[in-house]
Amino acid sequence: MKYEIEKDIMTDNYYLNMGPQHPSTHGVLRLVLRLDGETVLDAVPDLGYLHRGMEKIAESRTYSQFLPFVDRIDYIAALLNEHGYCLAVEKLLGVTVPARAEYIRVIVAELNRIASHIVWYGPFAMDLGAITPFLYAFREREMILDMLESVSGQRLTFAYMRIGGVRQDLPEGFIEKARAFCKYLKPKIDEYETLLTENAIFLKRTKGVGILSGEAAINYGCTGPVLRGSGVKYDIRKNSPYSVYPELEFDIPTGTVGDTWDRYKVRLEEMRQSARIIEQALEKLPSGPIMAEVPKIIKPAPGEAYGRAESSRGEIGFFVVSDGTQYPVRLKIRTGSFSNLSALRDLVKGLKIADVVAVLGSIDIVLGEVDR
Amino acid sequence: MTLLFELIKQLIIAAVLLGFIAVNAMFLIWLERRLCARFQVRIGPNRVGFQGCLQPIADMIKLLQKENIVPKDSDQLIHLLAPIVVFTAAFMAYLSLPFGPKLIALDMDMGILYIFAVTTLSVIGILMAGWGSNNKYSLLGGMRSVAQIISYEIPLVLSIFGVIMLSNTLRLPGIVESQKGFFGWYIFQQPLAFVIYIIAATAELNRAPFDIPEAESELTAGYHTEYSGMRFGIFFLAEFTSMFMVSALAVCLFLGGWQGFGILPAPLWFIGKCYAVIFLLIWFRWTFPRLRVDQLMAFGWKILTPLAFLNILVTGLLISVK
Amino acid sequence: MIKFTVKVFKRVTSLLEGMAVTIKYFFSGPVTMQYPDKKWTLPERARGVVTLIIDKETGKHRCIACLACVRTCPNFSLAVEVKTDENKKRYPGKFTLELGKCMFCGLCVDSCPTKALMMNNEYELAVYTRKELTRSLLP
Amino acid sequence: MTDQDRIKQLLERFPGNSLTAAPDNGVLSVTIRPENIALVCSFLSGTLKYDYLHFLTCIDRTDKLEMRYYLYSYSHQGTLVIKTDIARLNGKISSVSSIWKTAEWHERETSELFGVVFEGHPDPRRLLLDDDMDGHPLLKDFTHKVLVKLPKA
Repeated sequence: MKYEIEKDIMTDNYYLNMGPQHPSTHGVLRLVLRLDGETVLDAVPDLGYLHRGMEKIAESRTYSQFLPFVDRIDYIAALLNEHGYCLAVEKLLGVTVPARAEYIRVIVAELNRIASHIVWYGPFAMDLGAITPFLYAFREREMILDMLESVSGQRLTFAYMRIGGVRQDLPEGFIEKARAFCKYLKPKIDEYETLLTENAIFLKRTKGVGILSGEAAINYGCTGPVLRGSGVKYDIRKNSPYSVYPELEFDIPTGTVGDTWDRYKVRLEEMRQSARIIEQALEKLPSGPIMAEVPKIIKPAPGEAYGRAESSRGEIGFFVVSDGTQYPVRLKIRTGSFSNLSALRDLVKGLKIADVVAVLGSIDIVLGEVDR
Repeated sequence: MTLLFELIKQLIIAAVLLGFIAVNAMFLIWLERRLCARFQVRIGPNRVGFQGCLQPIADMIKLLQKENIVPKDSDQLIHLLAPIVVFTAAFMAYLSLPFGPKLIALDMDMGILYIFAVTTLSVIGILMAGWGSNNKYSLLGGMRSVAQIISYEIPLVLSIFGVIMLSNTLRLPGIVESQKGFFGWYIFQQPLAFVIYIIAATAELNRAPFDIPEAESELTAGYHTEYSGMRFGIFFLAEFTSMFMVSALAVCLFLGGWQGFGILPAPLWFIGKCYAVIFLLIWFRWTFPRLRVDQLMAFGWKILTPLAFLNILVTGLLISVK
Repeated sequence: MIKFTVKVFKRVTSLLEGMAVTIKYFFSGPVTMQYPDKKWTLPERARGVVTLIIDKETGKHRCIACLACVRTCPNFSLAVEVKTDENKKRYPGKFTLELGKCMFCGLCVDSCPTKALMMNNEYELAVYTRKELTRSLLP
Repeated sequence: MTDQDRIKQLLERFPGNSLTAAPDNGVLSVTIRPENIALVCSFLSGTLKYDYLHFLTCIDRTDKLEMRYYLYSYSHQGTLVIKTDIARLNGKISSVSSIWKTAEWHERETSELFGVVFEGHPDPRRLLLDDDMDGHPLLKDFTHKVLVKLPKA
């Protein structure tokens, strides 16, 4: 929507500070909006409020000591970060993880993906004014967190995966609970859909709002549901597969126009696919060791490796450079939210303030990932 | 002597009315929080008193002893007066509400006109609050609410015309008496008018899908962002007072006022129906997302107002044919 | 014209469907729990505060002050003061854990050669002063 | 169009010893001199269709800074790494944000963490750190009064 400013009456633009403390910036993001009335002329993000210097910390921690920190990069999808980090270090070490550990990793990672999408769905509905779906969604998330707590011992920052495998085997009774949960979840997601997807007000608020074309998404380096929402059929689990994903079939939902509604629909569809993956993985779970032979103090040969996994917010990649000692020389963390957020500035030009909230919610950023 | 007596009588009526409103608003606050909790599969306040019934009083005491923070270089006077204007507007409308056959504070022969005239005063209060708080978010909230209430006043009033044409009186008790028996209620003769009225009324209250003036997720709290302590309490009270008033009006016009089926006394029937309508308003609020400002205007002007005119036309034709 | 009315009809029914879902949950009971009255039973692996395993009968712990846990802690929140008793055996004089720094990651428990550490199910850790955050693990 | 053809095209396009390309385990790594980074990148993103820049970052090797550009192509699923070395103190390299928009933020972050100057960057403000923070934290010799030397375990 091209926006022209009529010049007859002398109106003045003003700056609004959608500051670090704002109910719908999903964390400490500061957006400086230049507004003409309600219409946004420019939105400049100001980052760094949650910059903890993860990459500097990594340089003074051994490879296994850095694992709990990896959970705190994207604290909503912690297991997906761990999966990416373990892949990178195992690629550097040349370690092959036993099959059972790989399947356990996929099961807990996909459970965490559903929980992460739920934490996106609840606040996204609340940003648009519908407060009740948040409570329904978090009822399901509690069940997932209880299951993951029985496996790893924690509810958010799990520190469950180790380089070369996982810390402990699945507790008994977990497999039945997980299978029952997947069956329980499917009708619940349909209910989420009846609440919002066809809702007249929701359609008006999201259809055609914040359109991101395929090329622009690639150019901005957007990955994950934001990229798939714009119609690009790319998922790391399918296009450059890792772990045991080739043995599991699931399809990749993509949007058509690339507006807020498409990104919403893609994520809901992904929750169903994750449930499907978990069910298959539970069937094919082999027995065997859960940890590869990894020396106590990990000293990889000098070299560098880039391992990446498909997190719920896009590609989370770890670029590890080692010089033979037990401390990495450099650990670059490439996160999905960082690049997805860079597209926001072009998306919201000409929209209303209420749309900025809707588009920001549909991009689903976590500030821990953006600022690292 | 009779002037003095008259004065005392009016004072007593006013005191009773204010007492009823305060108690009713307190109960409504508790009711809304409990029903909202039921909708959201949670428990809601149940600590203070039996099942949390003393919670509103606890809230009021908390608000009373809280400091009234006034932003630095804001307009102190306007900031102080805003909640008072909003509350008096909501409170004055109760004068001509018929709680029972004889139970009416002031039986004016154009009761409805008076109510609509008075309720629009709250817009000025909200605008004062928006401007007085010297905060961009409140100003935005204030501006939005002015636009919204003005553009929804028209369908609200137009939707009443059908009922007035049928009952050909502006006196509220008169309208109530003209609805004979259960099928005499105007909701059956004027279903479209009822729907338009309910939608426009929710917009008037800044509630449910139309709560853009105090949109929590965009404007933090809209026009009452900078209010704390008892000033915020008065805003809160005013919101629930006007909520009851709007549903009382709906009951009088469409649901046969105090006419019930005998066993219960008339006022209880009236208040019972009001709570049914209030349940509907609460149900709206906890289900629907929020409309955007421009969509809200478009909906109000392009859809509701033409529908209201259509309704008047059809009612006119039907009356002339009969 | 028909397409328009169908669209409007679909729009209105979508609103009503949404309301149907909420009223359905209105009549189903609450899912939440009164926290202080009823407490959640944690699964057996839950990682609470790091503590030394004290053997019931002998009341002794198995720690040999080898500092493996102090070395492996990512946040350096464990501190042990090593003492040697009469027959040259090392034992911890002071063993403090700084809860303010601890990340509850469990690396120390894994790295302990004599399995002397464990994480209990305690999760109510709020304290009033920063001093109370440093806990001594020894009885 | 396998990696070999792409290397051949690259070598034809950039004769002389300024460019060496070698595939190591599935990733085509290209080492070039920092001056012609912009030329090579526009060639790569144009004709060779590497349209997605994973990330670009810097490694502090105490005597020089090594730059890494990880590229990927959606059309032929090939990955490619560009390696260049630049001087350790205020090394200069031209910006590639005109080719890939995502580079804008990555370059701003690398410039404030490593002190690399990206010429031609549209908006070279700070991204993550405070404005009054001096020094570049990710350099090995960065010291700050708050930082305490950790006991090497």
